[in-house]
Amino acid sequence: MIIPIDLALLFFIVVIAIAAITTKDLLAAIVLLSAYSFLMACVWVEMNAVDVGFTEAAIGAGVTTAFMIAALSRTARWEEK
Amino acid sequence: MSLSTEKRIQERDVVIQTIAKLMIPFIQLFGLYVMIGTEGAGGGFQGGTVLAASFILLVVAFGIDKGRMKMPEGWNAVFKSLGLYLYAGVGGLLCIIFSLGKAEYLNYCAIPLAKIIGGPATRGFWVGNIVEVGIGVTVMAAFVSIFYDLVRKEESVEEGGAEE
Amino acid sequence: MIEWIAQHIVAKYNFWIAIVIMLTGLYATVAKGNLLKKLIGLTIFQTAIFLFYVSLSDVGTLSGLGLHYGTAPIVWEEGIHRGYMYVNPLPHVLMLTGIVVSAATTAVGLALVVRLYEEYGTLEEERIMEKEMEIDKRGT
Amino acid sequence: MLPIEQFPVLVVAISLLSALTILLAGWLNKKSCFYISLATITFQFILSIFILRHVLTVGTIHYWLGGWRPPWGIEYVVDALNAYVLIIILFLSLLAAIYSKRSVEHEIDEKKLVTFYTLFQLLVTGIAGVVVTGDLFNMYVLLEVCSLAAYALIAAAGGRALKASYNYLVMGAIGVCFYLLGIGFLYSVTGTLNMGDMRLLLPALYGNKAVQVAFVFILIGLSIKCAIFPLHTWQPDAYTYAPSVITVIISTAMAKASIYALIRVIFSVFTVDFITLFAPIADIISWVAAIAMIFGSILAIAQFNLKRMLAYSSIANIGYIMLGVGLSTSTTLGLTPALMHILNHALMKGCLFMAACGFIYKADLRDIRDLVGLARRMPYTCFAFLLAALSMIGFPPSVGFVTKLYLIFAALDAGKYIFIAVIFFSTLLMIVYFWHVIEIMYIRVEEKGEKEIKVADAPMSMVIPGLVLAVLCFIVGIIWLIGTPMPLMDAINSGLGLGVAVP
Repeated sequence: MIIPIDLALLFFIVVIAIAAITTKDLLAAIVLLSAYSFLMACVWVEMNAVDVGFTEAAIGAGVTTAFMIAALSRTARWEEK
Repeated sequence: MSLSTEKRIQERDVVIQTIAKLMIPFIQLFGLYVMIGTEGAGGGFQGGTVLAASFILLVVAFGIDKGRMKMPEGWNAVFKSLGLYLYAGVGGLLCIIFSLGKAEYLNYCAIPLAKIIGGPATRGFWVGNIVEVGIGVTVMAAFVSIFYDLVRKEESVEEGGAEE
Repeated sequence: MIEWIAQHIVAKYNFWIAIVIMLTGLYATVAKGNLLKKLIGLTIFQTAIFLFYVSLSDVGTLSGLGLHYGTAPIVWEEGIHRGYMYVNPLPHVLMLTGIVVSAATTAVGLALVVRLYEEYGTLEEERIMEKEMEIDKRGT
Repeated sequence: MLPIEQFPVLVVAISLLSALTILLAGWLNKKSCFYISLATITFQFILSIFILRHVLTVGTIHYWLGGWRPPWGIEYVVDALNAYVLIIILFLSLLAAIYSKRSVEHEIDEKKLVTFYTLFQLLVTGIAGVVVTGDLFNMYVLLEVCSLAAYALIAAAGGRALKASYNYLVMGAIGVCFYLLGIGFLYSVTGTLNMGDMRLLLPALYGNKAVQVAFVFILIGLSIKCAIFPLHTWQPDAYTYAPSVITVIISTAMAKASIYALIRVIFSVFTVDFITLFAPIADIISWVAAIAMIFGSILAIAQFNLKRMLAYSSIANIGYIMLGVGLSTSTTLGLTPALMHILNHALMKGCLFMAACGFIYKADLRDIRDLVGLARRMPYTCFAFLLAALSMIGFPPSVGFVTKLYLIFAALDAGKYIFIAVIFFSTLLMIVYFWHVIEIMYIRVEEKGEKEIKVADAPMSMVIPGLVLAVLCFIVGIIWLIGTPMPLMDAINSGLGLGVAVP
């Protein structure tokens, strides 16, 4: 674990998590969620959890995002209020 | 936006289609490597997901109809079942049967496959890989079928919980 | 006081950040009105728990020169001879299962969201409640 | 290793294989799904009888998956408590499977039939797995397997069920996440996930803040799953709008499996010492249970929808079980009343829900006020409902009476007389709402005149399971009173270190 990289990544993760839940555009929220998952995968690789990292990159950032966008394509893009 | 409007996508995304064509074989090879390339246990989940991701990339790039041509939805059920048979049936129940009820479920040592094929005598090496393939196929089929269900325009069927 | 902060907050910053993310996700799950947003919050919440577990496994020792952390849990002979410390692989394996379970939960949730949209034409919880009330009134 | 010691894993593995066999066989022939599911559950039930016999005569079964010894591998442990709960949930699943034949044909789209039975079998797999496992993380995975199946199955009814299922999903996922977080804390201090191992390692760490926080997290997480009073909000909608057979199975087998998990964690991972000395939670549980008993009954009175009324009644009855859990530390009866009510409530509520869904099947009657004079049209279903309702009220010698009797004994023994008043008051409220239904069904006469009374009961496959449960309500009550199962109860109590009065 390299502490400066770890801190920087975690800082971005917190910012992105907050951005993902505050934005009104659901497509943007999903893309931010994907970025969140990808950065999380980076954190885990950097913490030496290599297998978890690349599973998260495949499932969290890849497949889940694809699912969400597929669902979004059949529903509404904008959040009300 | 919509994935089923294949025509629009085909007109627009030459770059994505070309890159997808280039990438998919390598992604699948990588998935297979993760699944059975290593000697240790584990990797079925991740390999299966990577394989599923390659199919999803195919659908995203070329549209749902092309995806259905490559992997019809009926196959998903078969793949799911066969994968799980490999995992629980061969890997598990055969252990119990081979050892006449002495060995435990999932105790791969009980299957004398390594002797028959003549691989290294490491613990459950060959059987482990077969089981990994089973898990991988199941996970791949489950994810692909969930994706098809989400994309499909007609009424959808709830899937999920097929992972173990 | 400074020592207490150093020991409980700075040295364990991973856990603190995990808890901040966890609460962010939980807030979205409970307070947001949009059904898809709730699922996004749920995913963030679950991933934060996985971060907590992976942080648990990341062992290290405090020596004179600073923190020394373990390497990836791949055991090779030379490494054993040189006395490398490797991180605890068990939480990693648990989290692999956790990630798959979380993806499956999200998938079922998304299927429900799509069906709800087909049924009610909206993703806002309040709108759905209003429409259900209307159906109830017409029914009785 | 004896062949019988393979049974705990077979209960889960064969069910899992069967689920996917259904998927494959349903591709060829849709009718076969039901028969495969029924055969599997029957087989599982037979296995569970053998397991109970083995546990009572020989002793606890320890099963190491893959031959890995406990602190490293996953262990399946079946002791008296597991065997008892396992047999209850598999019996109820068996009856629900028989019940499903006609009701599913009626309610579910034929295209979805194969998926429905696959998920049904996965639900049974998950429930059975939660009960036999001896590993905390494995329990998390299996809880999720059965929950995911349950979400999808509830949604299969369409319409209002979708929103109910979505709410259940969000609440359930949060609950399971809390549970996972709790295990994380426990793992961080002990370094093990095996229940038996943790029980040995924890006593030295009881004073540790992380352990106490973990206990609270796990308690809250599992309370959401069990729908204990303040955390029950998902439950009435889910029970009301789910397809009939799913209401029956989740209100009996799945609810009981969740409560089993709670009891297992409280008394087997943590011990009586912990909850009396370090986290004095017993009184809080008793009081929350008392509020649930009254609150659930009052809300049940206010309902017009029969299934919703029964759902609120379930909240009250979970209160009875939790009252038994809360009193268990301070009485010589130990956990006996709570364990009794796990069986008793499963029998009664299974029967009531089967009858209520029978009314919906035959005449689409959901509202209590529409049931006027139904006893003449559907005599057998109404008779089953009557017996179960009488049993719920506490008519001697039914199972409801036995539970109340033993709870009163326990409260007397513990010296907490206020709970006796609560039990009486809640019984009074139960009489109000069940008598209301019985009066409408049996006594009130239709205004149109009595000329066109035709006996048109639900199909046999739906009536017989209900009648079996209704008759069992009384037979089991007599068996409890004779005291035949008391050795089993004593074995469970002594295994958990209960039944000795703790000052």
